[in-house]
Amino acid sequence: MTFSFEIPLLILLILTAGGAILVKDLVPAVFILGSYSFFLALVWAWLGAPDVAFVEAVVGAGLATVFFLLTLFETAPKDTRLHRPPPPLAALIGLPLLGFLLLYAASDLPNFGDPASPASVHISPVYLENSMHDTLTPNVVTSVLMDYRAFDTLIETVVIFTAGIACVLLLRRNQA
Amino acid sequence: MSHHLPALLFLLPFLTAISLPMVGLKHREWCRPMAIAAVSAMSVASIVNVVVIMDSGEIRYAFSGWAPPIGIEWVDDGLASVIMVTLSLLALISLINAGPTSSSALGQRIVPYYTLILLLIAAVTGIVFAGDLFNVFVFLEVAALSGYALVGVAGGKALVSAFRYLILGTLGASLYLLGVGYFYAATGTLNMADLAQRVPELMTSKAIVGGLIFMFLGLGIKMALMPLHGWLPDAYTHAPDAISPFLASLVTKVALIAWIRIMFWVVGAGAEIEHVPVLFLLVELGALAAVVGAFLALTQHEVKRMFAYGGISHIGLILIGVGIGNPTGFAGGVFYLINDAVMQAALFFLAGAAMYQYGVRTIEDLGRLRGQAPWMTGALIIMAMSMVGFPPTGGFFGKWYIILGALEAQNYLAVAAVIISTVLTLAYFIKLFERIFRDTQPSSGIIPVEAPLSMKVSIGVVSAAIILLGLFSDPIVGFLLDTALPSGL
Amino acid sequence: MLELIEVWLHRPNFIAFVILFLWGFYIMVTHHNLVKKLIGMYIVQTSVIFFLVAISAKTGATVPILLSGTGPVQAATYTNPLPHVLTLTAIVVQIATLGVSLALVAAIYRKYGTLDEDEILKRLE
Amino acid sequence: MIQAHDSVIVLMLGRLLIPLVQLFGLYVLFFGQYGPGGGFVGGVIFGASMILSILIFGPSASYSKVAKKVVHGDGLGLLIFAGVGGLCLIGGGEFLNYAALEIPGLEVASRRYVGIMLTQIGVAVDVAVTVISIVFSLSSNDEDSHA
Repeated sequence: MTFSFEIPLLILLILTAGGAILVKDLVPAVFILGSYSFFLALVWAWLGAPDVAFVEAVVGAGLATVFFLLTLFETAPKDTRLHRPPPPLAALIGLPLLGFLLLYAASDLPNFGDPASPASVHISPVYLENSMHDTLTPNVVTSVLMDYRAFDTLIETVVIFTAGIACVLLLRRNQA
Repeated sequence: MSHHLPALLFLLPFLTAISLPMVGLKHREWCRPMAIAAVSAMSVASIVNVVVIMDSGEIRYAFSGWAPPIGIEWVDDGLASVIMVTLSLLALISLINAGPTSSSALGQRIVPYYTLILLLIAAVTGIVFAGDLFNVFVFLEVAALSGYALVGVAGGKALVSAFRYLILGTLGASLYLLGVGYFYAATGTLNMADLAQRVPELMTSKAIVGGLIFMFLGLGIKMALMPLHGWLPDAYTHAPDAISPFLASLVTKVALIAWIRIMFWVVGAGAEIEHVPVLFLLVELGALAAVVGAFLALTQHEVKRMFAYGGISHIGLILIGVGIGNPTGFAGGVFYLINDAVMQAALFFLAGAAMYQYGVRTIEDLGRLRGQAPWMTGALIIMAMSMVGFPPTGGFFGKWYIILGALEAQNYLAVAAVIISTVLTLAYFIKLFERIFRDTQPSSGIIPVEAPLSMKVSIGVVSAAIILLGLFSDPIVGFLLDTALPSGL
Repeated sequence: MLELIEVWLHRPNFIAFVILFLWGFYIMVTHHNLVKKLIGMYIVQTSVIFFLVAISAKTGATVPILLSGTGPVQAATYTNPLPHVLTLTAIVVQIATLGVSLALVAAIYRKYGTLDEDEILKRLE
Repeated sequence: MIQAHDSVIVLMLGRLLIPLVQLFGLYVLFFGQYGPGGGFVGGVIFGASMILSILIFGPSASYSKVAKKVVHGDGLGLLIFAGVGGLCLIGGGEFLNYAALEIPGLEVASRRYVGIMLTQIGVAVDVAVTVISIVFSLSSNDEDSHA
């Protein structure tokens, strides 16, 4: 497997994430975060997930940026503090531990892109093979999302509904 | 028809919640009656559900009509049905308790307020029944999002607490999702029953071990297990008095139930990581939480914060109970979970009423209750008896079965932890009652406000429930032993 | 140990995930600016989603949109659609959480007039 | 606070772009079964077009009044989704089992196809409404703040 296309994208991804974290001025940081989302969408498209890439491009690069900007317009657009305190001890111990755990757990994962991995052979072929016959829907992601696992999608829609109601409850004191 | 019961239990609060914004546009005053009606119907349905489960065994409900590993499945067995009755009745009482005081403070925002409460209740139903790892995640997020907003509605300090709750809660959800990802990559399925057949033989795989640890960390944050409890005391203390009982009796408990499901129904009680039994680790963590939580409760000055730490200590006790690894301990742990949900609701009802009536916020303020509020003091005595564990309250029998189980398993560390936490609990309640009965400072000139009837009724009901749980502990634990045990215990 | 490192080098996207996750985690927990915390949270959530998407990849497979209307489907020629579904849901959860958290940030700013956590804690006392 | 933009170019471009964006949203929504996209993206794009109209023409323009009215329909999309599920219950199947939808003249696979289509519309409506609602919430500044 060649990584010639992926490696530069991943480097750009980490650079943009770093930019979003390190830039002091919050409005540029949010725009850099938007470009981070965009690169993420590219990586996902490369990994064969066009649906996810599409949603990330619309939601991450678009909607999230709009939400951030609207909040920043109402609040302070700058991180005014110049000196940052030293990191707390718990973070210095906890983060390497967490990183070690991530890598430790990954060493037994099936190889990247392995067509014989459990995830590729156990349940998912059923969706791919039956989607057309069961639902007449060629886009398997849609048929899994809206039919085989439709209940998850209902709750997903409830999550976004909850968020809307929560924003109303928190921010609109005068109108219902 | 009866096999639709789990779906019905979810649909009642859910459909009411999604129609409230539109109904509330024209008729704001309908929100409360509609919410109460929905949750009452849900309570009745949950009682019917237990009867059906007793009669005809567990119900497995496949959403969208797809057989389990393909579709999403809900499992309605003994454990889920008993927990569901407890939680829905508590939700009903909390809803009645939450009434008049919140209406005046919120004004027009009463519509989103009740919508979020109903969504929280619906999400709790989902987590209790879910038989699918990812389904649990989505429901946890619904519960969490409504929880954040409901904590933040008080404004001021509550906003900051809610923000911290959100940061830690999202961290927990991300870690849980990560764990689900590792499980999925290693097994290829998300359904709990299907996983249960594949995971035990994979316990040597580092991916499964790592996934299990991540899921435990994530749910540990959600259930406020001791070193990960940072969000809970602030959130419960600063949340509106009407909301604290909901959070205390519902939110942390369902995370614990999700963990019990994963631990006993997916991984299996006999699982070992590198030859260390997982359950042994659970007991250790539970013992730590039980003792340190009770000790921290002793050092608090605010009433609600003290009760919050009491709840953290109880999460530890429940983990000890289920972690002992024999039927007595497991049933005792689950029974204690039910008791804890009731006790937490009761304590926060009382804290809310004391705040409303006498403006009690700190322990020092409790002196105002002296000689003034016999019914409130009486209820507090009942709750304290149950928290510490005097017969004939439910708390006593819960601890009794946990200790019995621990002795059976010859796990003396667990016995010691339960006893130490009991002594510490006794100590902090003595500290409370000392203020009420022996305080010599003259009561301040605060003129008490008469508490509304709904508050008194709800406190009375939960106090009675604590004693009833004690009196009927035998049949309940018997039922749990008969129907709610995981296989392999 | 060397073998492990070699194994990890064969999955560059996993290494990217670990870096993003830990960096975001660190910012989310320790940064004093509330909006920066949320940027960290956003990066943590997207990195977990990244991990899930990477599970779905199969070497030499195409996107999970069936090409021919009829005839049997070779499952190995399409990537695994289930992680995509999970990630779609997770992205929605992420944006919903972001909305609520930004609402909280806006409400905190209205009350305390700052986004600096230490300042807010000072004003609380 | 959001106000109408005063640049002619922006206004012109807005008039031109917004219908196109809405058309694209509808395309994405209804072709979700054949290509990438679906209810969620369609809803977001449609909601975004309305947000754009509010940002460009201001909240009081006639174009934006629709968006303001729409916000009160919070929960409508979910009612569509759950309603389809409820119809399945009435038809004798499990919740959301589209095969039990009582549509005469359609076999099971086509019923599921219709079910997917209807629920996608539900998702799109809910998402579009909620996105607009969140934007309104985030950009509202109430007078009783700044204690």
